[in-house]
Amino acid sequence: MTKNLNLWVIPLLPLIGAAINGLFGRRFKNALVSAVALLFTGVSFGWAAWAVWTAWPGSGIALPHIETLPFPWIVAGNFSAPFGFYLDQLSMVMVLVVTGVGFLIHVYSVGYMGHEGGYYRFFSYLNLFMFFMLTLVLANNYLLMFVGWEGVGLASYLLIGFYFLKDSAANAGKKAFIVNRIGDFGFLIGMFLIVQHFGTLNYDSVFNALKDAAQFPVDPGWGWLTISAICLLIGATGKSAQVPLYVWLPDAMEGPTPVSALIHAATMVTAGVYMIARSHAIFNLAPHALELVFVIGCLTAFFAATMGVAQTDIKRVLAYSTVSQLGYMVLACGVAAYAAGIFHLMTHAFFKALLFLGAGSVIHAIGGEQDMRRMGGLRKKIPVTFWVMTVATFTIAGFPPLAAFFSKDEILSGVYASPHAGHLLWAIGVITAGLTSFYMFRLWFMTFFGEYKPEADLGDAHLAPAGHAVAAAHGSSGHAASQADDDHGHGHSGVHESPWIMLAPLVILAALSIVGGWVGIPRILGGHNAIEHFLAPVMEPSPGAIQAQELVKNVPNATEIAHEYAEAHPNAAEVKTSTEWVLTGISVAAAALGLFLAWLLYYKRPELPDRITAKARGLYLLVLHKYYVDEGYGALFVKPLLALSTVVLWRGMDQGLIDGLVNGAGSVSKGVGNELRRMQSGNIRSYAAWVVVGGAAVVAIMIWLGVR
Amino acid sequence: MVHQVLFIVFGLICVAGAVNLLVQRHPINSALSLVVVMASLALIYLLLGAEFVAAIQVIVYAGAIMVLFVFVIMLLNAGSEERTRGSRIALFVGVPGVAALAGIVAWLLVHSGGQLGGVTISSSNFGETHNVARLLFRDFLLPFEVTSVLILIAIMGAVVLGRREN
Amino acid sequence: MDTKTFIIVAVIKIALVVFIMLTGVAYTTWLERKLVGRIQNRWGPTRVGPFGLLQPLADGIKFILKEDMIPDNVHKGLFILSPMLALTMSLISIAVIPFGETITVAGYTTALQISGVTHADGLISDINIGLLIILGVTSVGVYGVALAGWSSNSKYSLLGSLRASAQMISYELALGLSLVGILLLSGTLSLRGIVESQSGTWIGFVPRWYIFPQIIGFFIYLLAAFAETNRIPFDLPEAETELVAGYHTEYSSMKFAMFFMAEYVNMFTVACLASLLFFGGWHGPTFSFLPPIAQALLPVLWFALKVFFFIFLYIWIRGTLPRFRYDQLMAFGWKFLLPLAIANIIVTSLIVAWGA
Amino acid sequence: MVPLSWYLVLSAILFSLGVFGFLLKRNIITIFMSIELMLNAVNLSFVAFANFWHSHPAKLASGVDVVPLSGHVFVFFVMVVAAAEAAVGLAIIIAVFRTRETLNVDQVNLLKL
Repeated sequence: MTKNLNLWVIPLLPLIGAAINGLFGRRFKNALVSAVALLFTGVSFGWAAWAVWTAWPGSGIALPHIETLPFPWIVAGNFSAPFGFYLDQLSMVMVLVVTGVGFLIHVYSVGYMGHEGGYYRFFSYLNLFMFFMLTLVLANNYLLMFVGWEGVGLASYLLIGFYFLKDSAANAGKKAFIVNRIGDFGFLIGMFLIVQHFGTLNYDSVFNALKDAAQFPVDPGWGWLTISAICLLIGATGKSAQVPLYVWLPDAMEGPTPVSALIHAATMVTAGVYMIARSHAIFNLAPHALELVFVIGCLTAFFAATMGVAQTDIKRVLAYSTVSQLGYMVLACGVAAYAAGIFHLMTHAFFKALLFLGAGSVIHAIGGEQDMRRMGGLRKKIPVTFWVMTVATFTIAGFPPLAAFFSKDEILSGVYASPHAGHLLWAIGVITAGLTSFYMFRLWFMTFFGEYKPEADLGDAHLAPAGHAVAAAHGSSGHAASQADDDHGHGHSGVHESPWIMLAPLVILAALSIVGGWVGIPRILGGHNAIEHFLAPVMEPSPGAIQAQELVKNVPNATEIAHEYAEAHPNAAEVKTSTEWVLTGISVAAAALGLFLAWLLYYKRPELPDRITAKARGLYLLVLHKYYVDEGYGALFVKPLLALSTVVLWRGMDQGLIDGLVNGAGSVSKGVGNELRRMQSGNIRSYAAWVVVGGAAVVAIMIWLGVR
Repeated sequence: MVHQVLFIVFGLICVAGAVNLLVQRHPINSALSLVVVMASLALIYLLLGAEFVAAIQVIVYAGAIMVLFVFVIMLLNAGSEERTRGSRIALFVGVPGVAALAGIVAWLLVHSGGQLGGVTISSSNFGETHNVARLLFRDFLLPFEVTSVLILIAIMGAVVLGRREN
Repeated sequence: MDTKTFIIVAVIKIALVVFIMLTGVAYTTWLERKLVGRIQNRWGPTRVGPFGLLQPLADGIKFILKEDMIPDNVHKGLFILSPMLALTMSLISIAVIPFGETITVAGYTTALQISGVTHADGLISDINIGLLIILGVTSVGVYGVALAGWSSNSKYSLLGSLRASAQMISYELALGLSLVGILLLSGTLSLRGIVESQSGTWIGFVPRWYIFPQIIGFFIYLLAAFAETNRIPFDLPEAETELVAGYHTEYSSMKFAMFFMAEYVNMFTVACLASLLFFGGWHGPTFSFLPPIAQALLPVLWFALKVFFFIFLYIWIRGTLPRFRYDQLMAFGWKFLLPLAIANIIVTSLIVAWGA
Repeated sequence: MVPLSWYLVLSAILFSLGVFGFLLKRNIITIFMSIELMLNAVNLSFVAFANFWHSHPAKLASGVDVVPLSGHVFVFFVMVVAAAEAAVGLAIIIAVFRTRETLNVDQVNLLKL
C-alpha cells in the first residue's frame, strides 16, 4: 500500500498564504502579514521534510511516488493531463532546497522589507512564487510543470517590478517576462512534439516508453527527438538565463534583494536545469542536443564570468556570477553528469542565496548604496555580515573544505572525462573558475577593505547610464525609505549592523554552504559521494555516458566494488585516481590565483585597475558594456519589430486597408448618391426622355426575345 | 380598292394633324389639329367596321375630352409657347430613344409584314353596338365597374384640385 | 343600282333637303318675329311683301351686303373658321333624319332620308347608329361657339363663349341620358328603326308613340334641347342685356348670319328629333282615297306638322319665359335634370327587364 | 383589302409623333395632348387587330380562341382612362397655372405646386 503523502498540501499552503496576504493584507499590520507568510511557508517546509523523510529510499515507499488528485484537469480525447504530483530523489532535493531556502529568505525579508511600502504585497507575491515553484518541482507531467514554469515567470515579473513607480524596475520586469516567454515558446513546441509522439505528457509513461530502444533508438541525426530536446533546451535557456536569453537576469536586479536571492539565485533560475535533468532520458537519446547543451553551458559560464569582472554594482556582479554558475550546471548536464549538475545546483542555492542576502545586508547597512566604489572598510562596521560574506566568497571560489569545491570539482571532472572535446571544455571551465574567484574576491576586497568613501565620484561617463541611474534612483528611494525610520542623520554616517532577524538566516546559510559540500565528497577524498548514489536511480546513465561513468564513477554499491574495479582495470583506475588528483589541484590553484590577483589589484595597489583599464581601453569598454548584447538585441529584434508594427501593421494594414475600406465605402455611396441626385432634377422633359428610353429598351428586349 | 384610297386619305389627314400638333406654337391650334386627328381616326374606325367605337371616339374624345382641353386653354389663355431652352437630356436622350423605338417597330413591321393578312371593310354587323355591349356587360363586367369607380375618383380629384383654396 | 345612280340620287336628295331646310329656317325667323310680335301685342314685320313674307329675303340680302369687318388682334383663322364650324356641324345632323318611307320618282324608289338606302328587296336601311351620330355632332358643335368667343379676343365674347360651352357640355349629358329610355324600348339606335317601333297602336286608338311611356324622358329631352340650342330660357350666352351679344358680338354680316342659321338649324334638328323619337315620326292616320303620289307624301306631311308644332313651341316659349340666371341654369342642369334622367333610365330598364 | 401592317405603321407613326411632342414641346397642355395622341394611336392598333382577328380567327396560346371584339372593349376602357386622366391632369394644370403663372414645363421644376 503506498502511503498517501497528499503532496498537494505542500504547494497549496503558500497559495493560501498568498491569497490571505493579497486579499486582506492591506488591512493587516506588518507583523500579521509576515506572521501569515512565515507560518504557511514554514508549515509547507515542515510538510515537505516529513514527506521526504517518510518516502526516503528504502523506507518501503517505492520511488518515484506519484499521487494524482481525483478530479480531472485537462481531458481531450485520449490525451489527459491530470493534477499529479511526482516525488522521487530529484524532486526531493529540489523540494527541500526550494522550501528550505525559501523559508530562510522569508525570514530575512521580514527584516529587510520592514520599512518598505507595499509590505503585504511583497509577501503575497513571494508566497505566490513559492506556490508556483513547488508546483513546478512536484508536477508529474510536463503540462503542470509548465503551469508552474509560467507562474514562476509571472511571480518574477511581479517581484522584479515591485518598485513599479521606478520606470527601470517596470521595464526590467517587462524584459524578464518577455525573454522568459520567448524561452517558454520553445518549451511549448517541445511539449507539442512530445505529445505528438508519446500521446501523453506524464513523466513516467514518457520515460518508460523511451526505455525500449527498439521503438525509440538513439537519434543519430536531427530527428524529431533531437528537435524536441533542443526545444526543451531553449525553454531552459530562457528560464535559467543561458547565453542567448540571459539578458534579463542582470536587469532583474531592480527588484528588492531578497527577491534576487530567492528567485534569481536559488530557485527559479534552477528550474531550467531541473527540467533538463528531469528529461535526461530524452536528451540522452539525442547526442546532438547534448552537444548543444554543453556548448551553451560552457559559453554562458565563460562570458558571464568575464562580464562579472567589470561590473561595479554589487548586485550585478552577483547576477553575472549566477549566470556563470548556471552555465556550469548546464555544462554538467551537457556532458550527462546530471547528478553533478544537481549537486552544484544545491550548493549554489546555499552560497548564492547567502551572497545575495549578504549584499542585501551590506546595502541595508549603508542606506541603499549599491555601487561598490562607494563601499569599503565595512569590515569593522558590520562584522557578522563580513564573516558570513567571507565564508560565501571562499565557498564560491572553490576552496577545499567548502561546498562549491566539491560540486564544481564534480562537474569539472565529469567534463574532463566526457568523450567529445572534454579536455577543451575542462580548460575553459578552469579558466572560468579562476575568473569567478577573481571577481568574487574583487567584490570582497572593494566592499570590506580600504576606507569607506560614500561620496566617491562615479564620474566615469562611460559607465552605462542605466546602471548609474539605477544606483542613484535606488539610492534615493532607499534613502527616502530608510530616512523614514533611521533617525540618526544621513545614511553614510549611520552604518549599522543589520538586525538579528536578517543575520540569523545568513548564519544558517553560511553553515549550510560549509556543510552542503560534504554530502558529495568524491571517492578519492575518502567520501562515498552520497548525493551521487542518492540521485543515481533517477539518472540512469545514458549509453553515451557509460564510458564516462566507468572512468570516473564507480557502480552505486559503495567503495568495495570500486576497489574490485580498480584491480580489474589497474591502469584505468590509476589513470583515474592520478588524473583526479591533478584536476583537483589545478582547480584549487586557479581559485588561489584569482584570490591573489584580486588581493593585488584591489587591496595592495588600488591604482593598478585604473592603469590596466587605461591600457586595455577597448577590451575594458567591451566587457563593461556587456559585449553590447542588449544593444544588439535592441537593434536586431526590438527596433525591426517596432518598425514592422508601425510601418506595416499600423500604417499599412490598419490605416490603409481597414480605414481605407470603411471610408471608401462611405465616399463611394456618397459619390453615387451625388450622381443619382441629378436625375431628380424636377425637369419633366428629362423624365419623359428617360421614360421613352426605358420604353424603347423594353420593346427592343421583347422583340429580341420574341424574334429569337 | 375604295378601302385603300379611303385609308390613305384618312391616314394622311391623321398624320398631317399629328404633325401640325407638333409644329403649332399656340396650344389652341394644336388642340384643334388633335380634334382633326381624332375625327379622322373615327372615320378609320368606321373603315374597320367598328361603328360603336367610332361613335364613342367622336362623342368622348372629340366631343368631351378635347372640349375640356380647349376649355382649359381658353380659360388659362397662357399664350403661345416661348422658346425656353429645354432640358438637354430630353434632346440628347429622348430623341434618339424615340428614333430607336420607331426604328425597331418599323423594322419589326417590315420584317413580319408578309405573314400578317389583310384587313377588309367588314360588311357584317361586326362592330355593332349590341355585339360590343353584350361583350362589355357580360365578359368584361368587372373591368367596367372598376372603370366606373376610376371615373368617380377622377371626378373627385379634379374637383379637389381645381377648387380655389379659399 | 350601281354607284353612279346612287351618287346622283344622293346629290338630288341632299340638294332638295338642304334647300327645304334653309328656306324653312328663313321662314322660321319670319314666323318667330311675327309670333313674338303677336305675343307682345304688336304686328311684327309687315312691310316687306304681303304680311312681311319677304322679310327673310330682305334679311338675307342685308347680311350678304353688309361689310364683313374683322377686328384686329383677333385670331384670324379661328375667327373665320368658327361660324363655318357651327353651321356645318348643325347641318350634318340633317343627313341622318328620315322624313318618310320611300318615294318612287321616275321609276326609281329611294328612302326619304339622305342617308337612307333602299335595298333591292324594298328593305330600307339607314345608319344603324344614327342617334349616336347626332349626339356626336351636337357635342362637336360646341367648338364653334367656344372658339368664336375666344378668338374674337374680347372680354364679353370670351365670357359668353365660356358660359355657352359650359352650358352645352352640361346639358349634353342630360340630353344623351334622356334618350336612353327610348333606346331601351326601341332596342335600336337607327332613327328609322325607332320610328318603325312606334307604329301601331295600343288598345285601338292610342298610337304607340314613345311620348306616352317616356313622358319624363320627353320633358328632360325638351329642356336639355332648349339648353343645347341656347334658346330663350337658357340663352344666357348671347343675352343682350348682360353680354351685348355673347360669343358672336364681334361678328358681322355673313359670319353673324351663319351663327344665326346654325342656331335655327339646330332648332330644326331638335324639333325633328323630338318628333321622330317621341311623336312617331311620319306615322299618322292615312286616308285611302288619296292618289298614290299623295299617299306617298302623306307621312312627310305628318312629320312636317309635328316639326312645325315643336318650332311653334320654341317660339312660344321664347316669347313667354324669362331668362335663367347662370348658377340657376347650371344647378338645374346638374342637380335636377341629370338625376331625373338617370332615374328615368333605371325605371325604364326595370320595366323592360320585368317585361322580358 | 388593306394589309394590317399599314394600320400598324400608321399607328406607329402617330405614336412616335406623340412621343416627339411629349419630349419636345414646352407647354404642359401640349404635352398632355401628345399623350392623348399616343393613346389614340394605341386605340387604332387595337381596332385594327380586332378587325384582323375577326377575319382571321385564331387561338391564344392557352387554347382559348381570340374574341375579336375584345379589341373594341379595350379601346373603350382606354378611352375611359384617358378621360379620367384628362380630367385630373387639367385640374392639376389649372392649379399649377394658378401658382406659377406659366405653363412652360421647364419653369415648373420645383417638385411641388
